[in-house]
Amino acid sequence: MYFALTDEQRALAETARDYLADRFDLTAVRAVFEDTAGDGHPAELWKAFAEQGWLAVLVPEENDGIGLGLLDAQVLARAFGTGAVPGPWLPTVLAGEAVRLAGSPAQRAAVLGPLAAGELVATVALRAPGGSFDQSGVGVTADAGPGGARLTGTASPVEYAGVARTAVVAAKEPDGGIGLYLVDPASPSVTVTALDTYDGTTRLGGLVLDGATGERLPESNAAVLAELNRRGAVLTAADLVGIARAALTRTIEYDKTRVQFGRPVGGFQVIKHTLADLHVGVLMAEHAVLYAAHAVDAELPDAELAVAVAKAKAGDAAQRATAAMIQYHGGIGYTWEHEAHFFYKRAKRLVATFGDAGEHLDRIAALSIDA
Amino acid sequence: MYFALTDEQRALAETARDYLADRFDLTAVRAVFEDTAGDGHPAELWKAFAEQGWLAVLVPEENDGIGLGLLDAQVLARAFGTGAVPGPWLPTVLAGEAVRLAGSPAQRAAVLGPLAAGELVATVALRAPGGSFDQSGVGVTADAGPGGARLTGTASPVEYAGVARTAVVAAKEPDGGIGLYLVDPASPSVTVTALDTYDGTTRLGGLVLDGATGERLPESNAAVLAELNRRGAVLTAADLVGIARAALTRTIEYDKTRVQFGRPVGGFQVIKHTLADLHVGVLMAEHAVLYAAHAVDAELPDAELAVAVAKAKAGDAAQRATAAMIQYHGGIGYTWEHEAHFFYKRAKRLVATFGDAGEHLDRIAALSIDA
Amino acid sequence: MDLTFTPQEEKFRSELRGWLDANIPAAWRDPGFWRTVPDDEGFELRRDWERRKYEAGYGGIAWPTEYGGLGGTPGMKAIYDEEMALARAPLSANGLGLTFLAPTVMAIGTDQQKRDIIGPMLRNEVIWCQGFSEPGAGSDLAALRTSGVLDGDEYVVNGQKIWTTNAMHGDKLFALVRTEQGSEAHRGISMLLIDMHQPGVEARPLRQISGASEFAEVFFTDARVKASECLGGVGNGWKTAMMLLSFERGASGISQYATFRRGYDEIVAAARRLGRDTDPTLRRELASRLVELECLRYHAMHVLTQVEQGRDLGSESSITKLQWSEAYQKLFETFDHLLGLDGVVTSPVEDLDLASLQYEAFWTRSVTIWGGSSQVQRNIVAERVLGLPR
Amino acid sequence: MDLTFTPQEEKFRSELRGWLDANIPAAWRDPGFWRTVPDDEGFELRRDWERRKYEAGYGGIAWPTEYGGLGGTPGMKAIYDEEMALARAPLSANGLGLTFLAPTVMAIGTDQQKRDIIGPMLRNEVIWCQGFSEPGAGSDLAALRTSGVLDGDEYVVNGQKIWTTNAMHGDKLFALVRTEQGSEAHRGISMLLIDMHQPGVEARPLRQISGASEFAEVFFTDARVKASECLGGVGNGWKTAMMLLSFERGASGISQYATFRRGYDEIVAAARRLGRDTDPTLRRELASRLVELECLRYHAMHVLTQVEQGRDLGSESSITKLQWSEAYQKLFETFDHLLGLDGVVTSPVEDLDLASLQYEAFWTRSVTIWGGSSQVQRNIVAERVLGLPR
Repeated sequence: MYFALTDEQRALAETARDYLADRFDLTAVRAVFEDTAGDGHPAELWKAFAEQGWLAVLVPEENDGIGLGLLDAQVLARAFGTGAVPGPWLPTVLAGEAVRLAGSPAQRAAVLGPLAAGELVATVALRAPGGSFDQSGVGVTADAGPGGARLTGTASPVEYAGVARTAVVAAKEPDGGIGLYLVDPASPSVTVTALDTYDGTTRLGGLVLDGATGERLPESNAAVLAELNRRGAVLTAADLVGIARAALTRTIEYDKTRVQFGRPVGGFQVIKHTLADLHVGVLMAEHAVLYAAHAVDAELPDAELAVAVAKAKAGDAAQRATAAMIQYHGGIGYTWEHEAHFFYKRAKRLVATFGDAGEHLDRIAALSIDA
Repeated sequence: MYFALTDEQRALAETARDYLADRFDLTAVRAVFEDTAGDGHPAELWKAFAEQGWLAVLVPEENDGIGLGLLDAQVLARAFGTGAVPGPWLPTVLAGEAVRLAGSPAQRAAVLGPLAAGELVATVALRAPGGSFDQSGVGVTADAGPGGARLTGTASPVEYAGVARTAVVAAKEPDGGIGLYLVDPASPSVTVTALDTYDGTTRLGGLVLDGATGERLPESNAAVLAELNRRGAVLTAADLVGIARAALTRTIEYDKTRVQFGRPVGGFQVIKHTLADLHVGVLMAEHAVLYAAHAVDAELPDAELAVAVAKAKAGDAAQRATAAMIQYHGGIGYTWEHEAHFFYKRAKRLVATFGDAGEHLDRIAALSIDA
Repeated sequence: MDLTFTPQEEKFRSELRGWLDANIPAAWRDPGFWRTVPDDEGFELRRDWERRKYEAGYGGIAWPTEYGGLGGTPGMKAIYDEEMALARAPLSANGLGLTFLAPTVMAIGTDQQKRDIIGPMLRNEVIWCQGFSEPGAGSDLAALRTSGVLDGDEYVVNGQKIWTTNAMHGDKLFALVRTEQGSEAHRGISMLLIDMHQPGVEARPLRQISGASEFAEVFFTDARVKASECLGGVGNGWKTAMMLLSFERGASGISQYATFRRGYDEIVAAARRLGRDTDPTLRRELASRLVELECLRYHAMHVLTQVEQGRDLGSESSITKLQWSEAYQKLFETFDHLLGLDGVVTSPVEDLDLASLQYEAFWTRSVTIWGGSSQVQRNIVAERVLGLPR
Repeated sequence: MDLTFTPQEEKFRSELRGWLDANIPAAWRDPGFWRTVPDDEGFELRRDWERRKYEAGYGGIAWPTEYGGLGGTPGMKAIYDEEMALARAPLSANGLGLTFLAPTVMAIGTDQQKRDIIGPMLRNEVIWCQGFSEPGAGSDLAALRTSGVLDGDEYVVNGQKIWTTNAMHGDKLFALVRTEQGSEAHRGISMLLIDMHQPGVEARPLRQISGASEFAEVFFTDARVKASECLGGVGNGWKTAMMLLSFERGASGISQYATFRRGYDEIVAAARRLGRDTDPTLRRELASRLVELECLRYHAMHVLTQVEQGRDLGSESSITKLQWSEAYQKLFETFDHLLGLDGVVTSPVEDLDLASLQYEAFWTRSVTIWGGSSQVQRNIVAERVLGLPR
């Protein structure tokens, strides 16, 4: 029994944390956060991601990647949550996963190498407004046209739609199935709209496709879409856990020193108990993300359940911890100048990304009640 | 604007409270609670109920009653909750309401006078196992037979089915409507089964009707059933509010004197804040029950909403307050010898009586979202 | 039980409603309006509108007529609060002055102060700010350190206040200042009435997580105030502040109810637009929020009754604050749940603009902090209402 | 990450499971069985069964062989805990002795104590009870007042203990007694090993809200105990108790998980029988409970890993206790919600007997009180794990 990160994984976590603390701390995050007109994609940071191998982590060695698993990737996602780090890491990595899982050898060679090297920013476009993160939520249809498939419909919100050079678009196919397609967002039959969001640590856009050309990933189907959504959920849960732990740790540190009524506010029993409960919740969420990532890697029979548990629990922990960060910093945590809102807003967005609590609880119910 | 009990209503509350404190305190409750084989219907207490006019409160003056409203009746229900008082007051009063609302003059004369005088214990049988407190939950059907309607089906749990001499049974009729019928539980085509329950402050039974004769209340229909369920919900909510306040007050008193770590446990901030939140919740529930009772009496346009709000809120307040009563008495509140479990168990039962939280929230949603 | 208002009160309501209908510009009814107007311009609009309202006879509803008020009943004040919320009237430009300072001046001000302060405030000639909180004195107000040193017949004030509403537009500030040097806790404090138009007073806007700036910081650097500009007597500042804050108790929550109830409907409408209003769990969650809002309404009637009966409300205002602030915050948590990922962007689909609701969602994170945090309110309820040990 | 057990550990599991299959009577698998058996008889069944289990080689799984244990790995202990729960094996008749007293004796007992205590305990010849809590010393254990006064080579013990498990069947009691008269708090306390079969010791069952009596009160009236029957040295009782309680830390929560997970399925089955398993809101509520149970399972793997790695678990047991007790209690609140009014009676419809689940629902109200209340556990986590001020 070894339920923990390996020494290598721990080292990876430390490297990421140290790099971000040194080179892309919250001051750098703030610059991106406040530059709402900017693309939210600092070039230096991306270069470092490539150099550190953080884009290659899930890319197979045969495609010039490192070929590690989701457990390793979640180490990075967690570090990015801890640092509220902007940039298209998650959508790029997931687009890579789509190609790895369902692409032809030629597609894999064309996409994965550049992606691992930091030369290709990509994204995934898997649901329409109002939809859920499954087959039913897909808002694009694919029709056979002259010279290949034509895609029509909407996907939104899409992370970093404005900078991605390739988008993996999920589409309903004439036979009722699902396919994944490589689409060039710059093509004339694709309209990319920047969408305003409160979370300045990302950039979101809408894709409207009007008969756009799509290159099908030949092995793609509904199961691959589900697999992709699961992996997205695990990495999002890891980011949330990173946020939650950062929010809690920062609040504890502040409350140890902030004095009111002649003593540190962290000495008041109500605050102590709230922070203790939060710690238990965050710890459980950390466990759940570790387990889910491993369950997907090892194809354990309860992987689907584990992913839903991890996403639901991580979202809950992050929302509570970031709300508490504001409340238990007193007024200062409510100001723009303080960092609390980076974490609060990022958590608020990610809680609903790759399935909100309701979707995951419904899945857990189906697996445990109807089985 | 006068949102409060009148002096008369306050006096009624005090009389009831004083009487119960003097003549039927928790020692007397315990005797009934522990005598699980007994009928849970102390004769002396019932006699007093009659003498005090507590059975006549809703009976019109023309039927030898006092002819007051639900606002007055809830004063009594609240006192009975405060004292965890056993006995078939609620089912008897509600059976009277059914007859008052839908009975013929002859039926009213036959039932209401004796009921007000304490000579008739009655009950209501309005839903089947698994059902909700509305039309859909009725588990008895009425067919026209020789000499009148024949009722077949199940109603359960029915309060004091074992001592009631008359039961008002809701039944689905051949035309798809609903009728209310007076049924004699002692008739051979009715089987009354005593049902085991953890709440010793009441007695419950199941009714199985196999072609039983029922005397129809001529004005009854689905709307009257709904009205009856509303009145049941308001009086149950009042009982719950009485329970909640009693549980909270007793816990506060205990925690002011119980010393741990050199000071009263009621001085620990976590306990103070929990009790403060409970107080706010119980107070709001008290308001909500007052408003709902008045809204029904005055036929305010939001009466249906108000009843659902009151039942949902009172149930929530009572459950929290009684659970806290156990937790914040420490171990002693978990013992049989302590009174906490009377309140806890009574609340647990009543939370689900006349509609659980889910039912009432669904109604609120329908009224406020779909309207 | 009688939940009706008197015929006179209903007449007042109907006239007021008519006046509001005629005088609130249609544009103002758009929930997004005030965020589209630059801050300064918005404040001037509010100041001007409020002056007109006063001239129409709707200033100081429950104040005695001798102070320029209407001499109305508590019921009229509740009706006024409710109608203003229903009409989406903007927040008062002089709210803290009207709610807190004016009744305190009426109660304990000198004749000169009564003349100097109340009339000009009613006419919005002087906008008042409150200077209580400091960076080191939030929940623990008595830890304040802003100092006032007597120099001739003037105090020289140094220090900093924070969370000052309207400070960018304020004319004067009623501030708690430590006038007895070396004093501690609630001793040695005075309430000084400081002119903000002087070199020694600088206000800097404080941006919030929503991006807006309702509050500001105020810095005092050798600011000067006449010794006579002290309310309630030198060294009595704590007592004066407690009296001042007690006037919050008249506020029953009816204005919040009217506002939040409309928010509920707006949230439902947004969810419906995205087909999320049929989710059974979210419907129940919404219903739970309405339960708390309706309880707030009943509670407002209870408070109004107590006021009309002349009863001592004690620490009732802490209960009101807890109920409205927690219910409000949870309502907007439900907004997040209802909208899901689509609530993350301002306009998830055409013709749906969530900006106002998103803004309000962030605002709700502050309401459990300011005006006495939920933790402070629970302490008050536990100790003063339930009698639990300190 | 490697969530498998070693081949040896899996072999152990398979053998143990086979033995349990063959040796646990079918009747015991009925959730209601133990409530139908009279208390005394049930205890004798458990005592006898545990003796057979010991004789089959399943006593003291992780204990050193020199003490009659199996010398097994932490993984084997976890497997044992899980399999016992899965097989519905009855609770140990000597649980507090085996879990707490035995390892303490191994660590600091005299040679004589090791000989006298461990073997007879393993063979169930002596049933041990724990005498810590008193009516005035619950969460605040150091407030205990039971006194022991030296009289020759014996202590004369007077006072009262409460919440003593198995006291009606116990032979000896390891009790905290104030042996230094006039001492306060955690000073002057000794852990005495008191024979319960003497006139000065009387146990009275303590009935709980569920109607059952897991606990008892124990009264001492001039009870006598040899001075040599003191564990850890006179006056060292507090230190000894802290060491003793630290052995809870081996318990990872896996046994609770297995038990609660089965409870979840039983609740679902009951709801299905009444057609209440399709309510969308209740399904989500159930799913939320499963989230916490699964987290408990992951946490158990985490704790086991820490133990295998020889890491100091610190105050981890408080986290485990909070997680399992709160999740367990909430699971049964959901049982109430799911069953609605039908959950109020023991048998709402034919062939559905809710008695066991109802009993368990009441039991869950106690788990946040005993063994350190949730409030005490949160204090420990806040102070010892998070480093917040006392």
